[in-house]
Amino acid sequence: MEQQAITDLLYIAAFTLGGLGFGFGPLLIVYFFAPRRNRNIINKTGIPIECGMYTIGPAWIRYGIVYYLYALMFLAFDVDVLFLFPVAMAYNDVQGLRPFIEIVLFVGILSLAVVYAWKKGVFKWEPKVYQG
Amino acid sequence: MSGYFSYLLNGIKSLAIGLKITNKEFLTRPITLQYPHESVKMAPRYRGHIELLMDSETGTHTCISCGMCQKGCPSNCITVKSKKVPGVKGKVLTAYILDFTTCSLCGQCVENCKPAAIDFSNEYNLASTRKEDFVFDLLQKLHPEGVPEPKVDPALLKKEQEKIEAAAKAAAEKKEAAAKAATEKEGEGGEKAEGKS
Amino acid sequence: MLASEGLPPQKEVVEEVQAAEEGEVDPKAKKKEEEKPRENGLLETDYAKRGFHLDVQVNPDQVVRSAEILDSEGMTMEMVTGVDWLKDGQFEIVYDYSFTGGELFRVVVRCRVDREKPDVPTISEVFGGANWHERETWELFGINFVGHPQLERFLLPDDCDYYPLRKDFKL
Amino acid sequence: MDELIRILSYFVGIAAFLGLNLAYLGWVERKGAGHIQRRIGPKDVGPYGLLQPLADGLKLMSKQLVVPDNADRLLYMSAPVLAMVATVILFVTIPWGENLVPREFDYGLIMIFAVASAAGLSILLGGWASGNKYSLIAGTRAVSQSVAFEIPMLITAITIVMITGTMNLNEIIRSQSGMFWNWNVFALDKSILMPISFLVFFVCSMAEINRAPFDLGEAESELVAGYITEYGGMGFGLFMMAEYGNMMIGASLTTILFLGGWQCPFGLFPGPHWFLLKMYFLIWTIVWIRWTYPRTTLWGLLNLSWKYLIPFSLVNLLVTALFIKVF
Amino acid sequence: MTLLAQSQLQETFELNIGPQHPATHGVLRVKVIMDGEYIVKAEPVLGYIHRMHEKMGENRTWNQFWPNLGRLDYLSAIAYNHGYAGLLERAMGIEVPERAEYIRVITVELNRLQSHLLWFGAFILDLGGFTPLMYAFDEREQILDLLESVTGSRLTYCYFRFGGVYNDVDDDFITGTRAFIKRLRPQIPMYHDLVTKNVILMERLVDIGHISADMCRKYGATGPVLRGSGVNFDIRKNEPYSVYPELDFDVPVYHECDSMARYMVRMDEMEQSMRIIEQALDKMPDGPVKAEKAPKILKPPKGDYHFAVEAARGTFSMRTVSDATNTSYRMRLRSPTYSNLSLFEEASRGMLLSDALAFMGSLDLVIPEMDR
Amino acid sequence: MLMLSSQLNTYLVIGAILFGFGVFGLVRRPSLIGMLIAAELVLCGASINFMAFSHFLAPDPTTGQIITLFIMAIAAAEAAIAMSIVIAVYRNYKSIETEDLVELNG
Amino acid sequence: MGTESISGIETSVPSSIVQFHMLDQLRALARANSLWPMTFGLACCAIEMMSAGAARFDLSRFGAEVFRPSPRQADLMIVAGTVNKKMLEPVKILYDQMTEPKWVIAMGNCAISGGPFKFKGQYNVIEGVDSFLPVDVYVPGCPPRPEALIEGILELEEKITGTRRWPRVKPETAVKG
Amino acid sequence: MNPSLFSPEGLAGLIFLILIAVTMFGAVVATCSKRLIRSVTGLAICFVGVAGLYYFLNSPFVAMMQLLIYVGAVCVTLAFAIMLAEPNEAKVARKITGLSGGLAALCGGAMAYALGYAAVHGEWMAAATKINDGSVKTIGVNLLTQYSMVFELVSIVLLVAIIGSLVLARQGRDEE
Ligand code: SF4
Ligand code: SF4
Ligand code: SF4
Repeated sequence: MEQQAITDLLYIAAFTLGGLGFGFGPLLIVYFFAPRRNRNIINKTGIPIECGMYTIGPAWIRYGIVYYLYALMFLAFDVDVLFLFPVAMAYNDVQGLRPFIEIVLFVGILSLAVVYAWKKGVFKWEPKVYQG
Repeated sequence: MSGYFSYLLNGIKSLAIGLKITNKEFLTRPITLQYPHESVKMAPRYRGHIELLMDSETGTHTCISCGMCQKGCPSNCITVKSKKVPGVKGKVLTAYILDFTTCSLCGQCVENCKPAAIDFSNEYNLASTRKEDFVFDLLQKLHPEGVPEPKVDPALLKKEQEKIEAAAKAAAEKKEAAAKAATEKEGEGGEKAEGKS
Repeated sequence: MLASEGLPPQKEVVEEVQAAEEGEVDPKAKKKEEEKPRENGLLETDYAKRGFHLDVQVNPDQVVRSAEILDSEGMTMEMVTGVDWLKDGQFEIVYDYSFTGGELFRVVVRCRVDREKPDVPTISEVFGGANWHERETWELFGINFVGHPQLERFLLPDDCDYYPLRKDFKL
Repeated sequence: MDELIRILSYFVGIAAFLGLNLAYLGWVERKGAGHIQRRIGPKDVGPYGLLQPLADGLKLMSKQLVVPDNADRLLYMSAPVLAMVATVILFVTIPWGENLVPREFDYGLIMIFAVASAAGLSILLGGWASGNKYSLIAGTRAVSQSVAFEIPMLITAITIVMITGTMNLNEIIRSQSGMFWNWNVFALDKSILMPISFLVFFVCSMAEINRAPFDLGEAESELVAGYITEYGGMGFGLFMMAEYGNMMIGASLTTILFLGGWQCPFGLFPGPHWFLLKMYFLIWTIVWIRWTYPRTTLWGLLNLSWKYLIPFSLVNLLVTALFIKVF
Repeated sequence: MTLLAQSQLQETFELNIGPQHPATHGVLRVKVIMDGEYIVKAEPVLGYIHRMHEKMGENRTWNQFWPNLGRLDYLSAIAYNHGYAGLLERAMGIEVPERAEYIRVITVELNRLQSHLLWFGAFILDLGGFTPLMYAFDEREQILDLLESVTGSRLTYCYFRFGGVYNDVDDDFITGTRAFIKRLRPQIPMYHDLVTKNVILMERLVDIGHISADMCRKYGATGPVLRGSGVNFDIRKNEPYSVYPELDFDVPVYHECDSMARYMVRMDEMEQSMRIIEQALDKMPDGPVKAEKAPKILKPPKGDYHFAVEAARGTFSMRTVSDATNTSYRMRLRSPTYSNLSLFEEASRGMLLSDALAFMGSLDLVIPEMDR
Repeated sequence: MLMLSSQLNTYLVIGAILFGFGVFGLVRRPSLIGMLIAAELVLCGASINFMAFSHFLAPDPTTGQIITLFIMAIAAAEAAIAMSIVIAVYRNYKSIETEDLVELNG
Repeated sequence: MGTESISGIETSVPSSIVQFHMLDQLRALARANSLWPMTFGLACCAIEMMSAGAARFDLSRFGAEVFRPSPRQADLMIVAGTVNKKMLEPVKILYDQMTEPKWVIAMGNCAISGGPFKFKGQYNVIEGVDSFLPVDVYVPGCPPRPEALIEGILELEEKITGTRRWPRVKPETAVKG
Repeated sequence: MNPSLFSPEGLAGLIFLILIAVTMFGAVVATCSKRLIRSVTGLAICFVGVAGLYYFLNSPFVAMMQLLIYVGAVCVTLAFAIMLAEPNEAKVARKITGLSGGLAALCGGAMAYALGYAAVHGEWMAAATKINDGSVKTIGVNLLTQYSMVFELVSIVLLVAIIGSLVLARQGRDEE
């Protein structure tokens, strides 16, 4: 490894350590300074907060299909986009219109995903009908 | 497509207007009234807890211990204690206990009071670590340095004494006639506390 | 138009509702206020004095029908409530209807049930809003609305077993 | 060895700066909110309420940390630390001045994105570990939101990389030297859509750090306190500090990419003061926006990203590519 | 698909919203069954602030019941006072002096203004905007000052009496009110600029929370909720009481049936209230403020009585059964939000959670009034 | 010890161990998502090898990097599809445990 | 009467590992100046609580405007309104869920004693939250003016730190002019 | 040559060791923890370590990508999937300790040993010269010229992946 890369690494490591200090330091202080006990009436300090009621059902619920769809799209998109980084760096170095065409193609294909999702109504959040 | 863009443009414009308004407010002076440093004067009709009014003529309250306030109060927070003092017309107020912690400031007591002896005070910033602090004896509040003795009207006193004497005389006559138990009757007209409801 | 559908005792009611709507004076209306629980029937009241125009007393089994009729007239259910007539040994269930579509017109429908067996059919099928009102009345008086989808504790804690608005209620 | 001393001194400097900022940004926010709302804001704790952050900090530090019964203890405790660590690491490559930079990384830009995206996980974990439905929902929301806005942000950043041909933040700033029309935000000669992409980037950075009006993760009126519902005392404090830290990062990044970093608008005396000026202006804007708008809904937000920002940034990318090749 | 089958297939879970929740403005609890972000069923649970008002009506004398009226709907307490005063005046046939009626109308409308202002602020707070609340409160404080100078209290007014009002207003109040109205007038367009036209708010309100007029009728919804559904119904117009017939005002009606319509109804109502106040101030005659002949001990004749007023949230009506004693035999209070909320369960089905909460805010709930 | 970073073998061994962990997880995990996680580990081990070879041995170090990038892309695509399948399976069978699926099928 | 009547609940904040006099003082000072109330409005008094936080009275001057919706982050529970039997359990749970240090202000007559709803034979109202919560400060009124709530918070600060930094205000009545 | 611990090289070596530890720790957590969400956390930790290793292999860009894609995207999506499929792992944690665990350990161990053996004992020949420095720019140039086909292909693959996964995930929902 080159000297420069090592120095970079040292900086990152130092700041990571520092970050850990920033994170754990206060918690350590809390350990020493905070009251040890909690005054309570019916010994319910630890129950999950649900507006003063007891939770109904398990706390770890099955949740988030819509977000999951977005996350899936994000996952693929993210990877796609990241390929553009090296291309963008080299964009000026490659002569001619070829890079432009490449990018247009790439982005074009990429946007098809958005178009598809749009068409398919992934972005639609309409009220649903539940019969009660 | 044009809807897409015009919606966007209008949206951005509305957001900009919002920012402009808050910016204007940011630059104007705050309206805060810094309470412990400065305070408002209470409106004359402000309803704090009730208090006995000082009558400038007599130097004390004008309550006649009629108990109307106590009867009319929806929350039963008033207790009027009075006693009969020789030489004073009517009953004399010995304690006017207000349990402010249940009062709803409805004004029934003030309305019911014929001689207008009570009114709302301007106490608006009560707070304490003990709740007993809010059971006031209004009489003591009116006269913090001691309740003055009721003014004795000599004429009335004389009349009363005469009455008592007459009663005593009658009683004595009766005593002669009847058994010893009658002597207790003389105590009548003495101390008599208004019962709590 | 509804008259033909109505049950015999209700027929009268129907006609009169319609008659009153049209502003005619009903000849059969009784004027006097009774000492005893009054008879079933229709009563035109003085709005200025009482705050409603028409006062109907029905049997418990006619409650739903009356609600349906009033519903078809476009009236709104305003509230349902109970009154405990302890000395008569009866509960009275009072339904307030009003007409919000135009000139205001208020109808009160009452019905009396026995205190021992306070069963009355629910009108929550007709007026969704009656659901809560009936539930509350059940809770505070113990009047049982037969067919109500959810007679559970509503305003009071789940574990309480008293009917606080009954006249003989003492904690 | 010199290098180690340099590291240490920079770290201490940054830590002090960061600490001060994290504390006083809260004060600025509260004070600013106060004045926007016709009131004064913190005032009686120290002169102008300046001791308020200290009081708050000390209070939080002396506040009990309760781990809920059915929380995942380990993850619950580590999530706020993780958030904080990610925030602190980000500061390693922010160029405050031409020479006032802890370390110039060649890949500084992408490193910021990388670490920030890792931080998103901490919110999810925090929300999940709390063992509370609100936290879980809010964590999911917050993450899917920052995830959704990462893409337009990345694409916009790619545009800048395309223009400048580097991912070194200091290089990017250097390429914007001169008068202010050389700043990327006004660089209409590089791409006609540049001001718009500045807006896109700024909005994204706001959404990325879950700031109002995009603060769905903490949507009080829906989910109590969002993913920090179960965090009391310092856990909450750490998340808050991380948020302010991220706010600084977001503002700095926008400054670097679009507003010429430490460049002076008139090409004179560049220096850290310009950087701070711009950064604080942006931070103030974020605060200002927070106290002006109602909160968006989740779908509004996701759709804003997918229907508006991503198409715009893609178009911008293409336009920029065209401009570079044609002009 | 039926609900049951769906819930087996989908990822549903139950969530408590309330009683201690920032969005419910008090201690309402909504038990929600959710399917992801969608609400399958939202069932309001009341009773967390049930305060036995109806029972107290049977225990207290007619006069002693006054303070309760101020605490039912503490945001438009004066309207409730009006309802009670009207009820017994109807039962006993008490004539109210005209000046008293004007004072009543002025105070009621001021009260309505402050209620709507507070609702406005709190509603935007629900939607996540904090600043409008502060502006609204600033405006509201002015009203409270005015009302305090007349009634003595800021919130839980106990100001009306049978046959009049507790005390007369003075000139300061009249000039103060005029000045205040002058001040508030330009504020409302400002609110529209800051809030109503804001695209985020539009997104959140337009076409959200649809309530049809028929649904309102079935559930007995009244007030701005009903008027937001396109029904022109206002007790002040349809069942005139007090001196409202002499005053010229419009009833704002919107036909969109969504949250925005309800919002706009209230905003427009503020303007109308200002109009009413101005006219009433102009028309207010001199004279006594309390009926001379009002009896001290009240014993309304046997029978039941009904009186309705338009409070800030809709029709507040009282029904009392008197047995000719000095207490009521049965006191029934019909609170508007009780009926308004009862349609929530049906209307919110299938909504997104955030929309449902915005919708709930647009119903303008005051929980203690609902629970009574 | 401190010079481990400049030896090819270190990386290869790490890659192998990760790979081993991946296989271990694949076999051991009862649920599909767990297996997916393990599969990611396997891919990761492979990528490390690629990178190491390209760094130490290949004449053109970019090749390895590009291939690793492709692996990432493919892995992401694979993960997306796999997870969707898992979800779809779950929705149909109410379980993500492999055994249950076998039972359901047979 | 007062807090002593609740068995098993002490009124002072439990101590920490590290204890020095100076430190305690500093800590108390910090706590007193950063009292974050919980968003917990019950009834009419809650509106006055909101008013106290609003522009005119501005609780934020004392650093107490940060209304936290989650009990874990709150220091101060302002019981603003009537607690009834159904609400009793939630209030207890919420109190338990708050993290130390925590304080309670009973705002309004209802919270202090049941207020206007206290009558013989009532069936639903808790007559005073001090029967189950260790109340630190009582603010009477129905509703108390926002100033009174501010006064209550200042009183609480005094209780925490032992000294009062603010002047006491004597009520004055405006003279009609 | 063994540099002193406090020279930059030495520290870097130390960091390398730490990274290996982190990677291994992450892998252990990912494979052995009972709760799936912890596995994801372990996976994330492992990826962070691997990213560090990439850094040591002189390709910081790939390291960053590793963070962005794996930690920032794959792990998040995995976590979402877990929430959707089996948030309550209690069901999953059952009778895995016994036979299957041993078998798994055997498999994994054998695999690792075989590969590791091959790696350590293999004859690897380093190329004499490097034709470029492997920087991002070169990667970009290569992507635009030599590998341009692949570049486009990636986007197509991902497009198909998006569409496919959307179709799959939405199956049985909305479209009945
Ligand atoms: S104001 Fe009302 S509640 Fe208070 S003491 Fe007087 S009568 Fe009683
Ligand atoms: S205060 Fe008035 S009403 Fe009460 S006892 Fe005295 S005189 Fe009678
Ligand atoms: S004390 Fe008075 S104002 Fe406060 S909640 Fe009770 S009744 Fe309402």
